[in-house]
This record gives sequence, C-alpha cells and structure tokens, in this order.
Amino acid sequence: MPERIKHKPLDLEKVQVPRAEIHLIKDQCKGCGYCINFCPKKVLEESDEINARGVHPPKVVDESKCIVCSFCTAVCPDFAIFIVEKKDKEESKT
Amino acid sequence: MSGKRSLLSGAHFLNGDVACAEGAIAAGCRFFAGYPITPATEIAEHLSERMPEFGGIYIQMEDEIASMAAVIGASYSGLKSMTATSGPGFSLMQENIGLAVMTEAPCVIVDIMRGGPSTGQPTLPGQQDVMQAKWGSHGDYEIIALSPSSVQEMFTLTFEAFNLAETYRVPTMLLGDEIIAHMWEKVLIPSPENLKVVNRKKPKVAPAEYLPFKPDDDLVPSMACFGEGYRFHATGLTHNEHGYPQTQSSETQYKLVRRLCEKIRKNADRIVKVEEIMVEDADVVVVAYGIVARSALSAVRKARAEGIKAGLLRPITIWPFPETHVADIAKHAKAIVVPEMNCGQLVREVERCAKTTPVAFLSKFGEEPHTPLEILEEIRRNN
Amino acid sequence: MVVKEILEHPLSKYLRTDMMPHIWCPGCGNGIVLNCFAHALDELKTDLDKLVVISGIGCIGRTAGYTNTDSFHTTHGRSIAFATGVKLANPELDIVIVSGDGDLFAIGGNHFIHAARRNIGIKVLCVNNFNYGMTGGQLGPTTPLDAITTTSPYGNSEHPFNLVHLAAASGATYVARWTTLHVRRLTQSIKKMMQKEGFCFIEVISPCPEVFGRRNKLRTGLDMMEMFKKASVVESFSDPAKAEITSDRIVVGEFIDIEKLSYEKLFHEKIAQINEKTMEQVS
Amino acid sequence: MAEKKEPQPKEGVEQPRIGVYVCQCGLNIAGSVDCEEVAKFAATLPNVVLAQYNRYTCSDQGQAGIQKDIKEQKLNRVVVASCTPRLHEPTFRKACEEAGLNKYLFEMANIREQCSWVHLYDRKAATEKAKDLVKVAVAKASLLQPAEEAEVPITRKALIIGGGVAGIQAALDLADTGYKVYLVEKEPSIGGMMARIDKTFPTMDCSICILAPKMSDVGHHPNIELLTNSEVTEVKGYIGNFKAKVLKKPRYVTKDCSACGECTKVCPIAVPNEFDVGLAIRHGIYTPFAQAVPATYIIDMNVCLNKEGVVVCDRCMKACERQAVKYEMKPETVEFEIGTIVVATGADVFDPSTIPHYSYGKYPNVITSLEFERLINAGGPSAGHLLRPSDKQIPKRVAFIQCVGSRSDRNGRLYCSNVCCMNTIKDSLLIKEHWPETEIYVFYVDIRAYGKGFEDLYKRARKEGVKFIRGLPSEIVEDKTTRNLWLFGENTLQKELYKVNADMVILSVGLESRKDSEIIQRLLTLSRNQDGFFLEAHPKLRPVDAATGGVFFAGCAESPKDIKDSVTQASAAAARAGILMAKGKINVEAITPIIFEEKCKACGLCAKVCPYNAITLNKELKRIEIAEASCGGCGTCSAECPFGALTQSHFTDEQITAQIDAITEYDADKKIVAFCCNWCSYAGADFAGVSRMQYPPNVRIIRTMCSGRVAPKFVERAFARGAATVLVAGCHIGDCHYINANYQTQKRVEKLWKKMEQNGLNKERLQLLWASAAEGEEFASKIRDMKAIVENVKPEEIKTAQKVFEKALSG
Repeated sequence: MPERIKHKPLDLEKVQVPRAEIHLIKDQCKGCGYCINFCPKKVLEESDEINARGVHPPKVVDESKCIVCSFCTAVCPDFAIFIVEKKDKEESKT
Repeated sequence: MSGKRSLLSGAHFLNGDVACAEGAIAAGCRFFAGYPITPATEIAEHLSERMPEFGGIYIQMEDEIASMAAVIGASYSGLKSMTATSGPGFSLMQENIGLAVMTEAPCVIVDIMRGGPSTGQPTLPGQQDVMQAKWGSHGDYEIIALSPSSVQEMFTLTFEAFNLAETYRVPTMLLGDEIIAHMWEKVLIPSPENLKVVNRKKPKVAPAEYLPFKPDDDLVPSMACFGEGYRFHATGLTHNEHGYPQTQSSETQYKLVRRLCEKIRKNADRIVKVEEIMVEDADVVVVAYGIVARSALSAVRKARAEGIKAGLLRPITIWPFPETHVADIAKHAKAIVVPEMNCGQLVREVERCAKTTPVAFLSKFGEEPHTPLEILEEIRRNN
Repeated sequence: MVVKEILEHPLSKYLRTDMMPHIWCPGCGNGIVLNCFAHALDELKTDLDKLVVISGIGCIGRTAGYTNTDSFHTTHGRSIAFATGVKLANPELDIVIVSGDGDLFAIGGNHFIHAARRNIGIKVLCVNNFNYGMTGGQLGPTTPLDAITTTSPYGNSEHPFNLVHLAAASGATYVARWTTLHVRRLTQSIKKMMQKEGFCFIEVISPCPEVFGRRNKLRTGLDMMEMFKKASVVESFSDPAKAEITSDRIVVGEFIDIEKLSYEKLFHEKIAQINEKTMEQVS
Repeated sequence: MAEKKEPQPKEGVEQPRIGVYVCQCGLNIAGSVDCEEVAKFAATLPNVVLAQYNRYTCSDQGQAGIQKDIKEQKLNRVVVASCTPRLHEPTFRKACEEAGLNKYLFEMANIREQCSWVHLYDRKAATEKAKDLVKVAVAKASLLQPAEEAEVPITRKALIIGGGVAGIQAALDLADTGYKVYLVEKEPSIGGMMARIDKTFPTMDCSICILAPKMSDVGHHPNIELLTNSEVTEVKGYIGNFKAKVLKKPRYVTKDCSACGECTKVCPIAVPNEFDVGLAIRHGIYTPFAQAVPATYIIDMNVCLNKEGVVVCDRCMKACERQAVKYEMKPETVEFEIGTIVVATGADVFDPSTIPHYSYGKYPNVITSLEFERLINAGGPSAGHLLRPSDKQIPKRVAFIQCVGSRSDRNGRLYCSNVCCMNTIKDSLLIKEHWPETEIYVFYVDIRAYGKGFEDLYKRARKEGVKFIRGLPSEIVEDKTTRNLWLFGENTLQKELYKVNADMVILSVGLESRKDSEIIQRLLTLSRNQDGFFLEAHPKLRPVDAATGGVFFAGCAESPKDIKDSVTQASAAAARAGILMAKGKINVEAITPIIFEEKCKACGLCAKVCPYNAITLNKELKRIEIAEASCGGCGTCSAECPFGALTQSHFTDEQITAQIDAITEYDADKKIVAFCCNWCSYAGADFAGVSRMQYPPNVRIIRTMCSGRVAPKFVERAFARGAATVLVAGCHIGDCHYINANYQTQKRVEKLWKKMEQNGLNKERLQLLWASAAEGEEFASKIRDMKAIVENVKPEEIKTAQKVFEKALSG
C-alpha cells in the first residue's frame, strides 16, 4: 500500500508505548559500556562521575526515550542496571 | 547368587573381591563407579550385578579419574559411594582423592595392591601402595587406610571403612592385595540387625544458619546433601566455613588444613585397630599386615614352640598409624621384625615409633609372599 | 532525571549476593552468561532447591560460587565426571555445568564425549573465550589458527575444535551456539536445554578482552562484541560440521534438538524391572 | 510432422491471389493516413487481385467481406493493414479459417500502432510509410505456406497475481471449478482496497462484512495455495506451460501464530498503519486489520529493533505462548508450473498533494476519500466517528471535491476514474445517516451515475439535502484560528462565484495504474494503454484476455472500476482461464523449424543453440531430429545454420528476404530496416504507438518471434541492398521469451560489428536495442537517434557496404 501518509495518527496519545524506570546500581558497574553501546534508543551515556570501582558508570540521558526492551538489563555482566516498567497508574500520574 | 534382593548373612564361601563387595552393600553403599583393572575387577563385576538389586548404581566410567570424581559427586548427592582399583588406577585417582579430602566427601577407595611401579605385575600381590595411600595426592592431609589379611576381613573392614568414612567425612581406603582378593575362604556374615551401620551427621540448623564446613567438637562438620534445600557451595579451593573460596587468606588455609589433619589425628585412638598376639612378654615382635601377617602368625607360633618369646602386632588400621601400640611393645621387646612385600614402606613408621629398639626389615616382592620359615629365621636371628 | 532509591536487582535472588561482585574483568562475557542463566531460571521458575550448578577450573568456573543453589567447584576438567555421580545418585536434581572451553575440552575432553555418548541428563553450558584466561591467556583447544596467545607468540599452529560438531557427533540431544551478544536467544536456548532430557550442550562465544582480545586487535569488550555482531550469522539446524568460527563469520544457532532416552532413565528402568523380577522370585 | 512441412517446389505453388484490406479504424488510422490512397497503391502490387479500404475491418461486416471475397474471388492469401497483429491477427486468422483458408495464409501490416499513431502530424509521410508496410506484407504474403499446428498439453493450474476482491473472486471461481490455484499477494493480507472501504454503493452493504467470508474461503480452500507478503519474480514459458518463481518474504512469525495479539500489546514500536492511511497506529509486530487473511501476524523488520540480526528486544517473543516468533526467518523462493495467469494487481490512489491549490497535506482538515473511508468506518481509527484531524471534532459542514486527479490534463489524469462520483454520493449519505444536521456540499464537473441503482442513490442524496454544485473550487483557504476552510470557485450552472465555508474538505481522488505495473508488464510481456492500465487483447471481443496467450485481466489492473465490475471481470477471467485448462491442450503455432535434409551436414550447431533442447543430433544417421512439442518457436536454430538447411515455417528465409527486399526497393539509403521480436521490442514499438510517442517515419519493422531468428545474412542483405541502417531489437538479456535465445542475437550482432569494422564500415549503422514491452519511449528515442545516423551516412559508405556484403544477395 504505497499511499503517502499526510496526517498524524488520531490515536497517537492512546497508544500504549511502555514507559520505563531505569535503575542503576552504580557501584556494581565495571564500565564495559555494553548497555550504553547497544541501547537501541541511545538512552544512556557515560557519566563523568567515578564509582567505587574507579570507572565511569552510565547515566540516563532521557528516560522517556526508553521503550523497555531491557537489553541493557540482559547484557550487563555486572547486574548493575535494570528497568522497571511503569504501570498504567503511574503513567496517568506522569 | 543373583535375584536375591537381600543382604547375605551366615556362613558363605567367597573370594576376597566378592566379600568386599558384599561388605560394601551391607554397609549401605549404593553407588559404585569404577574402571576394570586386575586384580580388582571382580568387585566391579559383582557390584554391577548386586547394586541394582538394592536400587543402587553401578557405572563404569571412562577412567579412574572420572570414577573417583563420580564417587564424590554421588557422595554429595547423599549416597554412600565407593570405587575399587589397583595401583595404576589408584595413581589416577589421587587427584580427586585430594578433592574428596578437601571437600570432606565420605567415600571408600579399595586398592587391591599388585606389583608396580607403573603397569608392573597385574597378577601378583604387593604392598607397594602403602605410602601412596597416605601421601598420594598433593598437599597436607590425613586419610584412613585399613589392611585386611583374610577374606573375612575383606567383608568386615570394607563395612568398617564406610562407617569410618561417614563418621569422619574422609576418604577411607582398603588396602587389599592380589592374594586376598582372589582367595576363597569361609566368611561369617552377621545378620543385618547385628551390623552397626553408621551414617554421616546431618545438619541440625535451618538452611539459613547452615555453614557446610563449620566443624562440631569432633572437628567434623555436619553434612547436607544436594537437593535438601541448604543451597551450599563446596570447592577444591581453600575455603572458609561457608565453603566460599578464600585463596589469599593464610589464616583460612591454616585453619582448614589443620582441621583436615587433626580430625583424624585427634580421633586416632577411636579409629586405630590392631591385632596383638603374644606380645605382652615378647622379646621379638613381628609387625606385619595384610597377607604377610598370616605367614608371620605361624612363624610366631613356631618360634614359641622353639621357646623363643615371639609375638605379632598386626596393624588393621595402617593409617593413621598405630603409633602408641608400636611404642608400647618397643618398650620391652628386644627387637622388632617387619616383613613387607616392598622395599620398605611401613617399616619406616615402625622405626619412627620404635625409637631405640632395633627394627629388622624383611623385604620380599615380585613373587608369592614370605613363607613362615623365612620369617621364623628372621625371628631367630633377632632373638 | 528523577533520582530513585536503589531497589534490589530483580535477579539477585538467583545470586549469592555475599559473593558479589564477581572476580571477572570489565567487558568479560562470563557475567553476561551468568545473567542469561539467571534470566532463564527466572523465566522457568526453576526450583532452586533441586538445581545443582557445577563447574570446573577457570574464570567461568567461579560461576558455581555465584549461583544461589547447591553448587560444586570441582578439580580441573572433572565437572562432568563429578556431575555424573550427582545425577545418577539423585536423578531428581537438575544439573547444570557452567565451565570453560579449556576445562571441558582439553583436560576434560574425554569426560565430555563419554557423558554425551551415555546421554546422561547433564546440561553443559560451555563459555568459549578462545584461550585460558585465568592463567593469563595461553592457547587452548579452541584458539583459532594464527591467534596470538602467551604460548603461541608467533601465532597458533593448532587447528581448533568445532565444539558444536564435536557435541553433535558424540550424541548430545540438544546442541546450540550463540555469542554473548545473542543474550535473548541464549536465554531461550538455556530454557530449552533445561527442559530437555539427556545430555545437552550450549557453546557461548564470549569476549575475553583482557588477555585474549588485547593480543588479537580486539582491545576492549566492545570491540569483541562488535566483532560478534558483524561476524555472526544465524543458521539454525544447519550442518554443525559446517558451523565454522572465523574472524568474519561465526555460525550461530540451534543445531541439534532430538529426543533420546537418557542413561539415568534407562538405568533406573532396569532397576525397576530387576526388582519386579526378584519380587516374583521372593514371593 | 516434419515431412508435411516440406515446402512444395516453386513451380508447384499455385499462383497467389492476394486480397488487401486497409482499415481506417475510425479516425485512428484515417486520421493521419490516406487509406484510400494506400488501398489504390496496394492494388498495383504483384499478385494482388483486389484491394479495398473500410472503416472497421475487424467489425463483423469487415470480416464477412473478407470471407465473401475468399469464396467468390478465390483469394488464397489475405493481407489486412490495420492495427498490430498482437491485437487482431487471431481475429482475422479465424475469419479466414471459417472461409476455408488456412490461417497461415493471412498476413498483417501494422499501420496503426507503428504508423498512424506515431506520425500523427505528417499525413504524407505516414501514408507513404503505410504503403511501404503494405508492400512488405504483400511480399511476404505471396510466399506464405499453409501449415498445421501441433498440440501441447496445458498445465491445469493457475497463478493469480493480486489478492484484492478481483483476485479473490478469480481464485475462488477457479478453485471451485477444481483447478489448483496459486494466489500471490504483495501485502501481508489479502483483501486489497475493498477491505478498507466502509460501505459499498449503491446497496450500502458493509464492505468488509461481505468481503471477509470470501477472504476466509480463500484461506481455507483446499485448492488454493495462498502466498502473501510475496512477489512474482520470474515467469517463463508460454501459454499452458508457464514456470513462475515467487519470492516469499519472511513474516518472522510462523503458522503457529494463533493471532491472540499478545505480541502487539507489548511491542514498543509504534508507527502509522498503512492500512488506515496513517490515521491509526500499528506496532512493529502487527496484523494489518482484524479480518486479515492469513491471520498470522507479521513483523515489520524495517522498524523492528532487531533488524540488525541481534535480538535486542524480545518482548513479542516472550509474549508469544505458541513461540511463533522467529526473528531469523529468511526469504525463500518457491517455483511452480501453471497453465494460466490472471493479473489482478489493482490500482493506486491518486496523490492530491500534487495539486497545489487544494493544499492537501498542508491543511489538516483536507483529507482524501480513502482517508474518509477509514474515518467513517466503525472498525477504523476513530471507531466510525467522523473526526476532523485538526481538533478531533465532528464537522458541521463538509465539502466533497470531485475529479481530483481525474479528467484533467493539468492536474492528474485525462480519464474518468469511474467510481468517485458514486463513492462521494455514498459517503455523503453515510454522513447524513450518522449526523443528519451536517451540511454537505459536493463540487463536481459532471455527476456520472450510469449504473444499476446509481441514479436512485443520487436522487436520495439530493433529497437528503446534499448540495451539488457544478464547478470545482479554484482555491481553498484555511482560517488559521478555526482551521476551517474557505472554498472559492464558480458555479458554472448559475454562472456565479461561490465562497463556501467548510469544517472539512474531502478530496474525491481518482484511481491510477500501479507504480509497479511495469514489473508485471515486463514479466508477462504485456501491453499498457497511455493511461498505464493493462491493455486487453480486444476492447470489445476479448476484454479480459491479454495479448500474451494464457494471461487474463481482472479488476482495476485493466482500468478503474467498482467492486461489482471487478468481481464480474474476475469471474470472466476465471472462466476464460478455465476454458483453456478444461481443454487441457492447445495448438502451438506452426512456427517450428523445417529441415532440408539434403543440405544438412549434421554439424549440430542448431542443437547447440536451441534453448529448449528440442533438436538432437543423431550421429549414426548423420542427421538432426526435432521434437515438435518441446520447440518454443524462436527460430534461433534457423538463424544459426550455416548451410541454410533449416528455416522457420511462417518466418522462412525467403519470406524475410522478400520483406527486406520490399523495404529496400527504393530510398533504401534513407531507411531504417528494423527487426523486432514479437514479445518485447515489437510490443514496445506498439506501446510507443499506443502512447502516441512521435518518431521519424523512416523505420520499417520486420516482425520475428524472437530476435534470435535474425540471421546475419538478413542484416547483410539489407546493407547489400543499400539500407542506410539496420536495427536489431529484442527482449532484455534475461527476459527472453525463449529462455535465452537472445544471447545468440548478441553474439551475432557483435560478429557483424567486427566484420563491419574490419571492412572500414561505420558499425553505428547496425544498432542493437534491448527494449521491453513497457519501453515504448526507449524504442521511439532509438529511432530518433538512428535518424541522425541515417543522415550522416554518405553515399560512398552505402556503396562500400553493398560491396562488402555483396554475397548476401546470392542465395
């Protein structure tokens, strides 16, 4: 269907795109950079702070961009990051 | 004798290997892993038939290294487990005997001694693995080793070996030899209710409080098994009471290795068994074990007939060595004669304990063991 | 960004938190494998009391110490032999071995092929980092040709094992290979493996930047992971004999998934038969 | 059969009695060609016993006339100068046969597609060319031989391209008849346009409600193999014996999918849903609409986070209980044989953003009729509430603008899109039905309510108060604050200007041929009209047949039409295909090779070049043997034979030679002698005509079945006869209708170029063109280029060429 799309979808707001709460356990991070590098939405970047292990843990650039694929959680060798999906209630609050 | 899903009892005419196997079953052994080797093969063969009748496992592993590893695994799964081999296989087992010592896995290793070194004399008897049994694996440790000198003892001492292994969480060895293994003799087997089977101590605390390597007063920790919900860790590395590795801590290493030795040494009196015949007034005491002890006994009797005050001290427990017994006889004996089927192994222990008392060593190997006459002559010579 | 109170990691209940942090280097793939394993346990709701994790010697060998289960850290290469005893003695237990390529296929190679042949219900998770990491990066049975290690300073002249081919040929009922970048599929494979009867094998290609990568133009874990990303092609159920591993092509996927009665099942069935027989004889 | 084909010795040939009929085709030909003059000229030609011109030779009287003459005038050859033989040769052949004349004694001169239509503004030249073409046809006709046709079996399976309502109907009809059907649909689901429409006119049934059952019938039919998300990539062979290749693009979801929709719920990717023209969101894993067939979901890998091969996000995989998600699925190509093909590829919707003064895409409240369908649809993004995009309010005043993209030379297409008027009337009534108070304006050019029940619907709309105003707005202006729209224009009935305020404007967009029509056109060597729609074999008598045998049309692929007509045509196409397959066999044209055994040296060259391996060399008997049935009829073997021991019947050496000679009889040095293959380049030349592309009149086309038939000696003879230039044209390499015969063409032309260079000739005088049936413009511009070459050829060059190729004249 090659029709060009000219209008904004009417249900744009209604659409449920998962919202995230990103938790960093900074002192557990060894700074491998996997979470930063492989995040499909580039939500994370290296921070300037230095943690207990003397590395720069990641920091969250824009939590709203996170779509809770949780790849960071899955690929972190040090169990230093995990995502909690916000429930609808919280959503309505935000 | 298959198809009877019951323990033997009463009088039976058996060979040493079979007696050993029956002793194991009677002691509650339900796991055997091994690898065929002369002259221990019959133990495996017999157990491959008997184990299943008791719901037990027989598995033939790819080598003796694997056999010993499997034995430890089974022990940690809660089964009384054993293996049986001879010199070459015994050498391969040393690696994991060390692991059994370090992780305090109760298990029994039967070594039917033959002539070595290396492949040596598969079909001839020997007593050449006595020191390997004690020091075969690297590092400092203590084990228990028993030496049967009859088919009857192949049964009773195997049975005993399991009780000791379970009591002290230590690999316990039965050092038989080719002759006893293949010899047929009458064996009297007590009815099961008269056999006192000992089982390992189980933890009395909840999993949360459980420390797998925290000893009780007897220096032996209680033992939980896999799948019982204690979720403990064990390792061949130097570890603390949690079982967690602490390879850099000299304190942990000292504490651990010390205890591993002392739980045997400090309980030696309870462990050690000897047979003493006419030693009270003996001038010449023969110290002999295994098959040799039988020639020694008739030699002693002949000597007495000739008027020589001879006696026999037969260590049933070789390790820990019956130091006090030897020391005691050394006090009044003029001489000690030690016939061994090797170039001199246990004799060193005798000399160590005999202090000033002269010790004559009678070495014979590569053929059948010493004849009573040969030992008698040695007694005369030292009288 | 709103600062949040640090919650506990959702997977921490599968770990011995008192053993954390683990000893592994930054960028080491072992942590990812442990992570995927924990994910799998979580998704399967495995009864941790019935699970025994066993490993041999090497960096990954420490895994046994990090999982909140019964666990045993054996001598070098003997994990499979040890596990054989554990499984036979108590078939109710789930046995997972997490160990390295050197441990399982050099010193432990013989045990591996025989356990696979017997089809005993042991699940082997082999982390292949192409070398001996803990001892500082020596060549091993999986080191690629020409790779530089501390004991192949002029480049490796030994042909490496193709582990999935070896496992398949030895009779494993489930064989898969993934890299530490394929965390999802690895987790799925682990789940599948744990639900199967018989001997199962998963090879995980894992970055070892500190001692292997550095010497082979892959300085960081990221470099190695990017290499995995570029090189790996998913070819599930293709011929494991053709599943090569080169710097520009790593064939990953599931290779074998068959049903075969396990050794312990067959053996315990025998025991049952014998007992019936003997019962008859007794009565 | 070979001996039957032995040509009788010359003297034995009965004296030809040729009748020539010049067709005016209304003004199509007469408009730029003086047909009377052409007929007069024809009468002067040798062997011509009568020549006449008439208005429509293809008409029944036309045909009757020919049959009468055959009987009364004892005609034994017939030449018709009219349209392309690809269109009417079968018609006239049939007529001849009925009159007892072997159909191979009929010949055509193409003076429409290749003359009148391409020289619209040069009557004189066009007439001259027409004469020439007739002369060429007559020359061949005198040498025509009667022939009988061999029979080939027809594969009793059909391929249907396109799963809209037309494709669905055709598939069901054929499958119910008992034929195996492959239905190939590009999209993830069948259903096409009709699935997106709310109600159908004039009966106002719910569109999807009546379509959905048919869709699921297709899904479950044991005789139908449904290939969605798939594209036809190759079709080879000929009527009754096609081989098709179809590329099945991966869905990344297996058949295990139970369409529970759990995956969609968790997919973090949200993009506009094409099915709702972007008015609603869909997820990365989705089903285009509720009633989709197959129901199996699909992952849009272009937006999926896992597109790089690594599974970054596994939310859908985790959510899928049936474990139907497979990110590693790969595309696969399936191959099958079919006997017939139905083209039901449908149409596109016109893009109004190309019309600046309607400001579509600029003003949110200007929408298209298709967008309206989704809005008013209860199953659509607004659950049937007609919400205007700017503020999601229900509009009080709505304006429809008709003929958007239709019937205009400036804005869009010249033709009427056929469905828009009734669609708007239907839409206006839908609004009235839900919100009676709404004020509705319809700005139109003419209201066309010609069909059954249409007029009543139109009346009803008027009664309901819909205001129809004649005259399209010249401008739409948006009120920046209210986002309402002002329409300015002239009411051409009242002759007064209007200025209407509307909350929402709906552009009633027309239909146009699919952008990708060219692919199908190339694959099946079809023709299209100037509007880009596929061209039927005859607008009246074979309205659903393609010129290519065994191919049929259904639905909007052929021209814009409503659902009823699409379904009718689909059933017709199915019936036509069914007839072929019911017969189970078909005659192949008697255009197989003829052997002159005495000349054959059994060298086996012919066997080597035959694309069908129909020729085998019998070493013992030192001769070649031909398997009639497997011969495709390309004639490459005849062109290859160095000894003239082979020739292709109906395209014999002497016939073609005669055509060359006729062309080069005078003004050779100003002419282009062109050899075009029937399937691509000749069709391409026709397409140039159909599209009224103008090019120089100095080209004369000789039609062969395949460019592989063009023997070097033909080219040489043309030059030897003083031709300025020669063009050899064929299908694109790889698209050859005869598998790969055109490789031979290339080799031979390259050889000739070498020869020309070696002899100091300008090799530019021999041109090679690969042109598909779609590439009319390529053909036209090639002729334009060659005109320049012709003008630069010096007389002495002509002479040298004549010397160099002298030999070609003898034998």
